[in-house]
Amino acid sequence: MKTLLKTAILSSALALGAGFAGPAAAQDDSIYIPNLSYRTGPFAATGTPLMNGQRDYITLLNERDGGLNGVKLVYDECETGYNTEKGVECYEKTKANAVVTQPWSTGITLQVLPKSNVDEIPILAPGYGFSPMADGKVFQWAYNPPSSYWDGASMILNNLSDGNLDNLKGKKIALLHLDHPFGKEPIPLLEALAAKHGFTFLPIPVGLTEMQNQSAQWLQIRRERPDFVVMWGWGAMNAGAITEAVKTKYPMDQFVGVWWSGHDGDLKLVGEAGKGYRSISWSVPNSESPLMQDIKKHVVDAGKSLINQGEGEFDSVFYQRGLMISAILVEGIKEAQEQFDVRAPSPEQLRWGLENINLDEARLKELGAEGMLVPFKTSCADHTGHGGGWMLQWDGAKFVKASDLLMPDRTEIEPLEAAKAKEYADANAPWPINEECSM
Amino acid sequence: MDILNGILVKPFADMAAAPDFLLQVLWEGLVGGVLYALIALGFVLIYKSSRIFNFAQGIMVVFAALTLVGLYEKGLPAFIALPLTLVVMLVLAMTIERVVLRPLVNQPDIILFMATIGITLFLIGFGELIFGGENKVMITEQLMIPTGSFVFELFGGFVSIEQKDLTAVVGAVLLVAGLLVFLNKSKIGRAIRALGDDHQAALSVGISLSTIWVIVWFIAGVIALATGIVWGARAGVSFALEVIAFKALPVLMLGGLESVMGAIIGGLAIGILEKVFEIYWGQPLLGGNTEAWFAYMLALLVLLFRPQGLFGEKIIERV
Amino acid sequence: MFYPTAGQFKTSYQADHALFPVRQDAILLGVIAVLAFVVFPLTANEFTFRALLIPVLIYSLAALGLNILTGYAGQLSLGTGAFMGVGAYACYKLVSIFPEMNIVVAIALSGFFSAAIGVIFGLPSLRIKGFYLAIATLAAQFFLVWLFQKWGWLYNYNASGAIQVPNIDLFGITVAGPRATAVAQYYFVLCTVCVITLFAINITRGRIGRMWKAVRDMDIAAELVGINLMRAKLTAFFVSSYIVGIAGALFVFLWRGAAEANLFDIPLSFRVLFIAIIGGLGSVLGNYLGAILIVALPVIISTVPEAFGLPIGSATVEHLNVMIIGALIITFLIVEPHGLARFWAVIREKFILWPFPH
Amino acid sequence: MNPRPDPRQLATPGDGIAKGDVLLDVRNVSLAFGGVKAITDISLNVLKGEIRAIIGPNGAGKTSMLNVINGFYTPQQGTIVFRGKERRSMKPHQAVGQGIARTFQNVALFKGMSTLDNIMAGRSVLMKRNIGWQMLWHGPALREEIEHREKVEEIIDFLEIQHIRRTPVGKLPYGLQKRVELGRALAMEPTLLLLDEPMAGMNLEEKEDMSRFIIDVNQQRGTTIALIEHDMGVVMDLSDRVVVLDYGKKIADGTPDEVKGNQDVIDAYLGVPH
Amino acid sequence: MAHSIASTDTFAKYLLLNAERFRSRPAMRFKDYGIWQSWTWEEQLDEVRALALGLQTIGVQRGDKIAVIGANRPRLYWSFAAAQSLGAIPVPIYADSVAEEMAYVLDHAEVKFAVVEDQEQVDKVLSVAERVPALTELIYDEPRGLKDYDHTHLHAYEGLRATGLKRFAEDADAGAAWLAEIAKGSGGDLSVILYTSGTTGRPKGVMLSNDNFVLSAVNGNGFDNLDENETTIAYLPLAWVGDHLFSYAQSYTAGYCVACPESPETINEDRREIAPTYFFAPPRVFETLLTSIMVRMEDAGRIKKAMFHYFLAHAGKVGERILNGEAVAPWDRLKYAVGNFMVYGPLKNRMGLSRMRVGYTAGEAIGPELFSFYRSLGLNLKQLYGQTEATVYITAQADGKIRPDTVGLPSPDVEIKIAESGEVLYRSPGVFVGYYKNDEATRETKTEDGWVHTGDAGFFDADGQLKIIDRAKDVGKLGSGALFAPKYIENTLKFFPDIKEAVAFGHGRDFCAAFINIDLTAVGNWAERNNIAYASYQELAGHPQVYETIATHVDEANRRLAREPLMAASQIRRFLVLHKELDADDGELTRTQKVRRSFIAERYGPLIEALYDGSKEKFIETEVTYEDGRKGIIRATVKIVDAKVYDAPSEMIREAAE
Repeated sequence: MKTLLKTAILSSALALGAGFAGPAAAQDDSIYIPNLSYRTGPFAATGTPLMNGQRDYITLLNERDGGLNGVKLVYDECETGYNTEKGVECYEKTKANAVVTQPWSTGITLQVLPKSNVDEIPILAPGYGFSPMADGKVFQWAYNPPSSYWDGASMILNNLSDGNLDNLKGKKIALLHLDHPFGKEPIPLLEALAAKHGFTFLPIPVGLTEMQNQSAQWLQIRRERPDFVVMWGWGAMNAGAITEAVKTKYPMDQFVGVWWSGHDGDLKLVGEAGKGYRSISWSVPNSESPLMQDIKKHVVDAGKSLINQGEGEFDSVFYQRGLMISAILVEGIKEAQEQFDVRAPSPEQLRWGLENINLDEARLKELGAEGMLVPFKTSCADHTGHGGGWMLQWDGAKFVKASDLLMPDRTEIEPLEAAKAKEYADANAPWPINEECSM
Repeated sequence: MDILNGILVKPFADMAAAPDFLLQVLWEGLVGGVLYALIALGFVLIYKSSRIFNFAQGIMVVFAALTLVGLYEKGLPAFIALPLTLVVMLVLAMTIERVVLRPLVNQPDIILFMATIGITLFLIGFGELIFGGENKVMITEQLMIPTGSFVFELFGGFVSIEQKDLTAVVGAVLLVAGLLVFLNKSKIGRAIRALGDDHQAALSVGISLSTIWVIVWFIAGVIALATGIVWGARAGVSFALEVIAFKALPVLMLGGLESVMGAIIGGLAIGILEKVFEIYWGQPLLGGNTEAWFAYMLALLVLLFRPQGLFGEKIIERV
Repeated sequence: MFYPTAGQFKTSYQADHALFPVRQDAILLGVIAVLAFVVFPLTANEFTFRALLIPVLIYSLAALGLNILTGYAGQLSLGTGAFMGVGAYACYKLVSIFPEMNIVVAIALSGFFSAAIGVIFGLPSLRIKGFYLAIATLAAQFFLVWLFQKWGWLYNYNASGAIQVPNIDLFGITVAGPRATAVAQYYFVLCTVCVITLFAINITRGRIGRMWKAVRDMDIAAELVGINLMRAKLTAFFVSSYIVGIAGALFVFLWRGAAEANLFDIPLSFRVLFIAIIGGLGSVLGNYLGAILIVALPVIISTVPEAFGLPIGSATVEHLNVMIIGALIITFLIVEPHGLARFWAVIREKFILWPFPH
Repeated sequence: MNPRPDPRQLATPGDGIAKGDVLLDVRNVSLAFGGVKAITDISLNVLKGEIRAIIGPNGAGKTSMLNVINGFYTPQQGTIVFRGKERRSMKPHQAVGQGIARTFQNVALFKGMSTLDNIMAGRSVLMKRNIGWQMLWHGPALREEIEHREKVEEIIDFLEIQHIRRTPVGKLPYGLQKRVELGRALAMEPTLLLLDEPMAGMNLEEKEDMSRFIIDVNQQRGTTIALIEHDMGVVMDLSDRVVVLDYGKKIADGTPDEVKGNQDVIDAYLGVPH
Repeated sequence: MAHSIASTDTFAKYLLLNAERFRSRPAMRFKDYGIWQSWTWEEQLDEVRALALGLQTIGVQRGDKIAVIGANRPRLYWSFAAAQSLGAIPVPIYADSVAEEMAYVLDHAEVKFAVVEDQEQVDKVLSVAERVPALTELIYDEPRGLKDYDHTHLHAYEGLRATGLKRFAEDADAGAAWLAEIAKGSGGDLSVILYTSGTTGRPKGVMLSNDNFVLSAVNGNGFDNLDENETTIAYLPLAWVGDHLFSYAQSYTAGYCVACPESPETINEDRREIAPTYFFAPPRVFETLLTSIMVRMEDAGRIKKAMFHYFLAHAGKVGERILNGEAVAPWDRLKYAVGNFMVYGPLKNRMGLSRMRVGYTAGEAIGPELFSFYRSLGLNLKQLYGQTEATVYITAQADGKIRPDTVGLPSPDVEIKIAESGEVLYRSPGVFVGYYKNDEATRETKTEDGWVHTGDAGFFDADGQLKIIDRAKDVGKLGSGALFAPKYIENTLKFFPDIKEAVAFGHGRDFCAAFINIDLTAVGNWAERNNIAYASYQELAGHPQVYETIATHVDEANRRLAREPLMAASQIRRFLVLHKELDADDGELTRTQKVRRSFIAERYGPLIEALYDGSKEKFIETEVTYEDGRKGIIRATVKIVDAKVYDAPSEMIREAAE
């Protein structure tokens, strides 16, 4: 009792000290890159390899090149467990010194997004977040390169319809999605396209609590017999869906997932039975590339990586996508360094950098990552770059590239993007709009 | 009229139109129900013997399964990992008895309930720390659980029955039967049953209270492991499984906190009814996902008419 | 030792019924008030506001609401999160339908919505008791969260299904929305929490509070001394849900800025329940102590390895954190099952009795 | 300084029934639980101002009788006339509203509350201020609170339990708990006070104290009392009239002396098989 | 209302004066119905007047004796003032006296009226009414249980008060007549008759005049600078002269507030709430307090206990010197300040003495250690030596001149001389008028020229401070001719919390021996901690381990006695632990809880013989009276133990030690 009391007093004193001291001040010779990661909870399975990839790319730069242009990159994770509340806490905790926010969940992105104008820290959400963030005039601080969810949805439909959406007329397309902001993202576009091109659109939500027990959803699919099932799944949901699909005998070649539903681990659960399952992706693993060889040499073999080597994580889509995500960020930082001639760019400067990324084939080759990422270029008005993507197909043991580079049908998307962006700005008035940048 | 039609006519028309599908739905519900029943059974055993509403039962399922798979992944063969997991569950039972139950004996129910939530959190953190948080595959083959499926072509369609689900159902039946025999025939079993009514009577059997608690928690651990294997085979092993623990609660409401039969029947009933409701009413009319609450609402309605649950004894209030 | 109570005597019932019959308690509260109103705002950084101070206050308020139901009236509820959600969504709808409405009015009104829903889900309490009732409140929990997800009107058919707080001014100061400063939000929350706490204390120490406690301690006897059980229980549900609803509205409007249905799911309910129980059922003070422990401690723990420069991964920290919280809960329940408030009461009693041990 | 309240004269609630008239009339009441008969066709009355004892061996239906009188059980047959009003069933809290208060065989206090709060809780039904006033505390709610506190203090003084005013009742010895329970019943200002074994489990001294309080309540406050008691000596000393139940049936009714000489009563107590 | 106060020679006149000068200052508080009901001087005047006017209606007249029986309650104090205002003489009687004793006093005092507290007292008085022919009317305060009594001669205080109020309101003359009645009173009139509970024989009624009380009170006020800002708590028997002085006379003359506790069980709590600035208690109360402190501290944790004793030891070292304003090293002062924060302050707070400015102990000699203990805590506790016959004050310790072993200097206006026999004699304005209806006794006690025999033996020390050894008649000589002062020895023994009472024998004997009574609370507590089971007091008292403990105490007492040259000879050679508690009901103690030595010597004769004949144990039968009045016999075989004695130190060592 007595000792407990003492401990209580001590720890509360400590707590007060910690609470009011705040994080340590930024240093000039390093760049602080926080990442709102999740290696715990139901989404840990898909999150972990991505985080590992992000982390390892930065480690590589620090180890191999001594940082970026001689400036050390400090990569720091704050655990959110894919929990929005925790995510916001992490955002608040890290934002004082951060040059960038990587919210890593569409939910967290949406929470942080309104604050971006006030806090003036760029949000980098590669391949996730709110699709209209592509509109750089409205969302001056948010970036979701190289492809948005709407791009992804458009590419999938293009692929399913062999390039002409009117081919889908009369067909039924189900969207099996996580009942979460992330999963709901493509719905507005799909609804619009369904109305325009005459196919039936059937959203099938999977609640967070039902991710591993989707029998009701798959019974529905069995009853409704959709021509295609498009999946916006994440975490434990992917594995659940694919297992159920196998069980329901749903044809795998009519089952396509978004890039977050193309995790090697999920498909390994069913192995051969998942053969034919496809997933759109803006990155492709290539373990033989110079970049990967460097990673292997400087990071993995040096024992500086957290990856699970026994399980083939090194070769996985998600690990290598994680690397690419950091590559995009670093590219932005590098642009900012060069433009403003500073060692450690400010968030404001990084914003410019992220607006001026030009990861073309040549630059990717320079990085040793040729073919691993869709080439794209951002601008003041275009914060996505719309680099397109490839179809990856599960061959029973791994994902292989199964298409040429697919491009979204931007004409279908742009009006919707603009409308939704405006809607958002109106709802959050006063919301500054940068009218200066044109295309 | 459309609404009435949707509620009263169409679902039944659909059922009649596709009986194979209905059968499939019922089977899926049944399998789910078996799992609910197993978890509820763990609750009931512990509640009966120690008046503890053990919220950690759900997490024990995950923890058991995770330990099994984790040990296997660490390189142990399945036939060693399985008994070792049982040892882990025994150690867990003993630890809980020593660290949690004994110091908290005679505290109000809600305190013990909260303590089991504390156990839940601790096990989540501990499990993830040791075995990692990512989704794991149940070592189905290694445990020699068949993985294929029987497909019955009938009514112009088919009913697909996974062999592992079938194994689950059969296994559950055997487990329950064994448990009932144990409870009714063995000395310890009788002591456990008596404990719910009268501590003294139970002690007269000659077994100490702590021993009984350890045994009960261990049995609950065994049930948890069985549940974990079955469920893990269906959906993989991860802490996302913890949510199914909640499904056991309405089962308990329906079946009564102390009735073994209640837990089984309640579990099966809820498993089947919620599936049927979801498919025939929930999805067409309510936008789906009704399984999230259907079981609770059903249990709530039942309780309003039978406050003691379907199998509980009638309460006569006295002063 | 710090409580020289000799010479403090009451010559009227009014003085005897004062909020702090012991002078030292009033002084202590004064010190805390100075800390809360002056010292913290001057010293805290934004992280401290957003991650510690504001959430602690809001969670305390939610726990206070729950405590009225569970601690005072003895009706265990596991649906607090959903009732917070009702408050939040109600406030959101009020603000969207009547953009001119003063935020204080909107928040105050939104409490009534959750109170009404609370009463509806409280009706079973007339027939169901104990854990059965607790499970019944889970029905509210799951049903309401489902409703938040499915009923597009609630979130203005927003594509993401989330609600987003617009910028709202109060007397020319932005208190809600992305442009609000943490200090403004802190003061808003602090004042609201203070006022409601005062009201809650007043209710709990008067006739209604005694009725609740009577129902809690022995409902049959309560009925036989003339207490209308239905009214007592439903009042408890009403007041509790009202406060919880307000906490929910504050939760979204003054802190989170946006919310999706899942936010109000069962973990939130449990979190609030932890606070109430670790803090101490049947105590107002306990909610604050519990919130400090449950809300602030994890935040602080997670900064510890960093502060000491320990190379521990964020995931490991999180795992340890969960374990620690679990272990803490068990430890506290063993050491003081009646919660931190009782713990404080024991310490206070020790001070008063000092140097005697009893 | 505060003028001293003038509590010396304790008020008796008036109801227009004169002392000695029938206050409560139980007519042909029968009660059964799922086939088990607890009370069979019993009639008895209680006169205003008297102390009426209900005695009988264990399981004679005494407590059930009290439960019927205060509405906790609804009899299958028969009616109850209280203060001239006839009824079959009502809610227990309505019984309190009509002026029936009771204590319990096994102390049924609110364990988490102090003596003062327990007795104050007994006045809940007499307090009227709504939640709005309660919330503000100062003003009408406080005035009401103080008004009732004064009444409660009179009871505390009356029962000589000043020293345990702030003690949580759970910590009190049994005898004091019984006294607090009596206090809580008195706080309701009942016309009819039902006492269920007020002296069970007490030692001699405590029994004497309790007897004195019961007589004082009856005499000073004019409260009519119906009590169940096992201790025959106490019953015979205390009560004006005694009714004897056995196996749910009435076997005797009259003054203590009459009852004492009744052969059925002697048999019942000696356990002569029926 | 303006009163013209010609003089202040009676308390009624003081009441009028105070109502004018102190108006709304509190005069009296009473914890009743859970709060401190309070009356200002104006209200007190209203109350007294109402009662007085009411009393007139039942025939109270000048010179009538009015008995006042009950606990410390404002209404009973008002009865004093009301009676005195009418020229009647209040006769307070110990409320715990049995009917027999009461009958004697009521009859002897020719009491016509009695104001009593409650049914219990009414019953007692009524039971002896036929033996008190003068008694006509009975007034009770608490109506509880009295409803059905015959009210022809029984009156509710409330009723009289109401009558008085009505008379005052309706009859303008009544008030004026009452004032006139007050004016008639004078200093020479009898103020009160107090019956002393003498150690032998029938009680004697000490007649004290208004002058006696007023002058004594005024002197007392002056001596201790008491004014209207003081608060005291009234908890000692009304019939005791001390209470009459402190709770009545001094309050009226100084104008301070008197607080009455709620009930006997709540005294400690009530004292803590009120925190009196002026406090009085007989040594027994301080003893009990100390015992309960030590007993409660026994349960404390080891560290806390060590800390507690460490600081107490420090206080013992420097506390009194600091209180006396002597030079003390800064470091010691600092340590004392810390101790004050950690221990002394909280202790005073728990005892409700943290505001005490002046405290007195009297009634009997206080053990020096006990006295020093309180003073070392920083409490300005002083000794007073007094008697009913002196209206309390004979000597008192003046601030700054306090020594634990003396009773101080003569009080203001008091002359003292020591008779050849060693007996102390005094002469003062407080000297009583005489014993009521007992001129013989008066003559025996009071000389023609006003000197009063105290009956105590004592001497003045070098500083002129009076030192009392014992009752003059009790002081004896051992066979060796050495001085034997039993009380001194007993007090030395009673310092130990385990020892509640002790009786020393030795007059005319070869050595000193003692009976010891254990303190059931302290020893019972100790037994509980040591897992010693016992079923009764007797069993506990006879327990070998208890004997061992007591033996160590006796040993320590002998060590102390050995240090006193005068006392060294009377170290205790043999002792026994008495098998029953000495009890006033059995006549072994006086009502004021003083030991009746001769009675005990007679009753336990065989035991005394055994003490001196060297036997190891002795069987004895004792008759006892139970609480309900039944009589019984208890039998016991009492063990007798030898104790070690120490050599008397030489004068040299003694001086070095001091």
